Amino acid sequence: MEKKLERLKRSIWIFHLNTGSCNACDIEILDALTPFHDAERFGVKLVASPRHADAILLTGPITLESLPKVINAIEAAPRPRILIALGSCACGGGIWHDTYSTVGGVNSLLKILKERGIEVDAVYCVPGCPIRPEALLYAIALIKGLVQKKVKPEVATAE
Amino acid sequence: MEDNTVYINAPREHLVDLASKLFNDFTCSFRTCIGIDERPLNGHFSVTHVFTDDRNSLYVLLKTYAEAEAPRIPSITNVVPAADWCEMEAHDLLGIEFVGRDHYRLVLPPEWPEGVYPLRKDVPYDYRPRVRGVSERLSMSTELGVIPIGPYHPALHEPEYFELYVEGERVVDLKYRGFHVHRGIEKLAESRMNYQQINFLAERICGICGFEHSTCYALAVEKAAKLEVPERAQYIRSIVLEVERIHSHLLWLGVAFHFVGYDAGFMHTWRIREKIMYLAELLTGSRKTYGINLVGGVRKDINEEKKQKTLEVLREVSSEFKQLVEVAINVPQVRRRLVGTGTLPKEYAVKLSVEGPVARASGIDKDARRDLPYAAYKYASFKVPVYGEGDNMARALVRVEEILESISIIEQLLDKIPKGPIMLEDFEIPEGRIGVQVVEAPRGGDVHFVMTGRGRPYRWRVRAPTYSNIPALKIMLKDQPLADAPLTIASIDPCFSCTDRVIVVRSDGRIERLG
Amino acid sequence: MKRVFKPVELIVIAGKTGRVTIKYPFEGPLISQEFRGLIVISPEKCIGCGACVNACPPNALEMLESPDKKILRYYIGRCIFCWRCIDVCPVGAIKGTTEFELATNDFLDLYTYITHSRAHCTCGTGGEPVRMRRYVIEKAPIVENYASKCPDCRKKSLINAVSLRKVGFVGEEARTS
Amino acid sequence: MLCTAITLLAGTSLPVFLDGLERKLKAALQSRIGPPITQTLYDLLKLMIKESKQVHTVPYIILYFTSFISCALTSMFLITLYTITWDFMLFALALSLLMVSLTALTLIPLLIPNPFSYIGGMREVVLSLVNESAFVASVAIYIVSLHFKAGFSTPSTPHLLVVTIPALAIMFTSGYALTGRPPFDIAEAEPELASGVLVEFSGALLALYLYSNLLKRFLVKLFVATMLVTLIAGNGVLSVVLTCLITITLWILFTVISVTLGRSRVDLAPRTLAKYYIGLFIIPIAGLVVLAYG
Repeated sequence: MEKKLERLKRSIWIFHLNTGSCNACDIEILDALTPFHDAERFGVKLVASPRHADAILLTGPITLESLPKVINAIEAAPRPRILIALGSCACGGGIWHDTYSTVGGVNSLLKILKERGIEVDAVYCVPGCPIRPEALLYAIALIKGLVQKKVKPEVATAE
Repeated sequence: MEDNTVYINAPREHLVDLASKLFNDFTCSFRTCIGIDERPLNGHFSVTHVFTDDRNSLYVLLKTYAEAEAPRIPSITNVVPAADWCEMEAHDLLGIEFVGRDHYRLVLPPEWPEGVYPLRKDVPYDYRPRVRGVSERLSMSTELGVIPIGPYHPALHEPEYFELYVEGERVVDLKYRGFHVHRGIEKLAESRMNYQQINFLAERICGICGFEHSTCYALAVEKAAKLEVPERAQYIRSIVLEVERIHSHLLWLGVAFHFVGYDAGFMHTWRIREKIMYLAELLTGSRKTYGINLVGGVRKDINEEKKQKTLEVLREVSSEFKQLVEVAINVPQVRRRLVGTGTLPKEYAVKLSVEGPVARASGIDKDARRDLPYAAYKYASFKVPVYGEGDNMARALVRVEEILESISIIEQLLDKIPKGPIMLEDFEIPEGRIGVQVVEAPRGGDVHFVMTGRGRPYRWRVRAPTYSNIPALKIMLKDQPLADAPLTIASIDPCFSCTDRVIVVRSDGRIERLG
Repeated sequence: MKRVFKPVELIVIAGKTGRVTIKYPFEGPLISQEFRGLIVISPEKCIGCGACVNACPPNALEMLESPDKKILRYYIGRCIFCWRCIDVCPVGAIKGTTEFELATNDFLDLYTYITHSRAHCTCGTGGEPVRMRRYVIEKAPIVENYASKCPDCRKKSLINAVSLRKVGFVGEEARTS
Repeated sequence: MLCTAITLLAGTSLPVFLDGLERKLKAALQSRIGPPITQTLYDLLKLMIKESKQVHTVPYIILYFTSFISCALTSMFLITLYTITWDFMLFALALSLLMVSLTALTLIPLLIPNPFSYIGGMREVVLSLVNESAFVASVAIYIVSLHFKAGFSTPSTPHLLVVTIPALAIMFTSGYALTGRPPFDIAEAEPELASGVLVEFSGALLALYLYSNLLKRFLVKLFVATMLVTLIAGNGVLSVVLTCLITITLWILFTVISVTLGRSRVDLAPRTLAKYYIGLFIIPIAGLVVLAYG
């Protein structure tokens, strides 16, 4: 599977799932394809069917309503498949993290996927509210190994 | 009767007559209705119908009380068809029964337990309905007659579900099942947040018209608390609102071109739009104009340098945009697929009291910016484009003209923006006041109703324009070629994340292969 | 006839604009200085008062309590970058940046912790962070002998002080404090 | 033998890179950089290693694919041979093979149990019925117009005006339509179809389908180019090279056209095309009749 992931670096076809986001991230995804940013440089292509997808973009805190569809979509994507959580909603539930109709971010989704025995080969997380198009490009560059990741856990002690 | 709002306490037996008089005789436009659980206050439920008299710029609130146990209120759907959805919403969420109409589940899942009404105050904030992990699937036989669009579908960027019943290539009927994007906003606001935090929540109702929502909320609260917001803040609000309108309409045009397969048009429209996005970031610090609105003012000021930059960008955009539109509109396929498709006749438009460009394209001359002036619009002069055809082309042209109008509005406002503070210093918000505000979002009138409480609103009701535009789709799509369906659905510029604040509806019968 | 050849003008437009693409990440992004990006909390300045925690709409900033520690946790993966915390921070410990390159393949990268040790009350129960106490004292020196106590002890000593003045009786607690 | 190898090699590899070129060109016209010219190759290679979700009709689909590719390659080989020897029989064979292969490709989506794929497939059939017939007819008329006097000869002016030019015009349009570019990419690109005919394919199957489409595009253009070269009917090798060059130019030309247009609607496209064809066919046929018996 590792070797196969290597092959994905050349061309990444993305399938976009709005799991209850406010649209901002979804629009920025489209924006990343337009002339100023042009994600196609990296061989990125937005596909209409999960059957063609290499990477699945999740935007939104994953509402209870969309949960089954999301699971289906991920299951429908052929392996190797990458999961990219876009925006603060998808990463940590964002402002909705504790409302009654969301599962609160991709972490809980991953748990459910594990229960169902659906494997995902890599998971990336792109914070931002909304994400800039560049943030998506940066994530793709990260997948392609063009850049190093910047964030790291920090534990500081004040007295 | 307060400044521009008329409060009428309508007894139950006269409600229908009053509503029909307002709607049919005085031709007020119906905005929404709000069910409130006032038992902690006065031991009653209440339903408030919001009308606006656009010619005299008046808000008319019809308030009717119902007993705490078995609340019943006469339905006005027979005289005001547009009230259908919001009555059902009140029925689902507060258990208010509307006499004289058939009840059906609109927003609650079919398997939601009977007698549990989430927006009642005695229902705990963290009440969770049972999660069903699997969704139903269509059998092969029905698939061929029914074309499911959504929930995850290239024709929609949001999870919504349309069932198009087709004969060959013609659509004969449409079924809409929505409310996937429900995130429990109203309950969240009424139980966790405080007045200032809700601004940031309101923005995130929708990523395109977010600033409209937060402005609408802030204005409603300010109206309820009778706050005098500094002029400069109001100007800045209007300016950002118009910036948002421009980028939203450009976005729509781009997507429309994409749907008719004119990808070059899509790319170039969005190339122009990118400049506006940069502008939005310059003015608000976020590409989606998030995070500068607060109750009592705004957080970011516009200095001279920014002002110059803005004017310069706007000049470029307007010239480039005119040139591009002239080219794009003349592409034969674009013409053939926009002209005469998805027509919405005026009488239906009036009956459903649709909003925004959809209404203006069907010959209804209404625009909250002019009719119910708010923020700083009374200082700007602009014309409201109105077309009679009611087809997709008309809707597109309305938006094109509005972009140019918005540009001129911004230039006017920047020209005469007054000096002064941008934020009200210290103020408190009294309890039990009511504020209702309509803001003209890119998609139409945005209605926020706030009833103030201690530290947070007692009741906060949001009605997004798409909410009243979706029922019109049935008429637009009937007997249209299937190939035009996505374009027509898109032509109301649906914003489902706005519409679905309420409660999850389970939508069945989607094709599992689509994911 | 003119209309028929109008679409071809697209090529003219394209030619006029040329290539607008920015070669990010090899070039700088299309960003203005106004952009609200990642916030940076300086452990040197933070006094652990929790004002930011109260203001934060999505609870990205949280205060984790333990008997002798108060830990301020910042979870980037939930932050909406509204910068309200910067507005409310009394000591200006939070700085805003234009940083947006936060993509990662490990969720643990998104947490930032700032640990504050509590200043214990004489009665032994945990109190507010050491720094916060110092801050309060230098802002309002009068309360010095009260600031070092937990709320209950504060109440008690107050009562005692009052009763002392009233009936001249000095209670146990008053002497011990 | 060498000739065979070269043709097949060029014929199988060229389409991939030409598609890369097309994408680059599109990007340039949309004022962006676009993918590297080898992108299509990368995509296909990646798809080969992807897991492919099976549909139960896969065996038949494979069968159709093999039949298509074999027919296509053979026809390609024959047509090249024809440009060297100018033997009319070869040409006739190549043409018939082309038609067979196109039909095979058109029918594949109908094998897939999915409404989107089905609708897309039906649309494809509707379109290709109109276009294939027009293509064959125009080619036939064109050849006849050249064969009018015994042996190949550049036709006299009346021929050129009345018969050859209209026939060429039809050939171009139908050829363009057969390559499934906007405004005729109805089968897969319409948004409500969720990438219609492709919806169910994944992994290697998808790669196969995409590649077959590229091959088809190349083949059709090759035919049009050959027809043009036939006008000169020069010596073998030269004309082969010439054909290749013309094919590439055609590819670029078609790309530019496709960028400036939108997508037609499924019920409009065949109607418009049919009108156009009938209108144009009357001229050469009438012309032939007149020139024959007048």
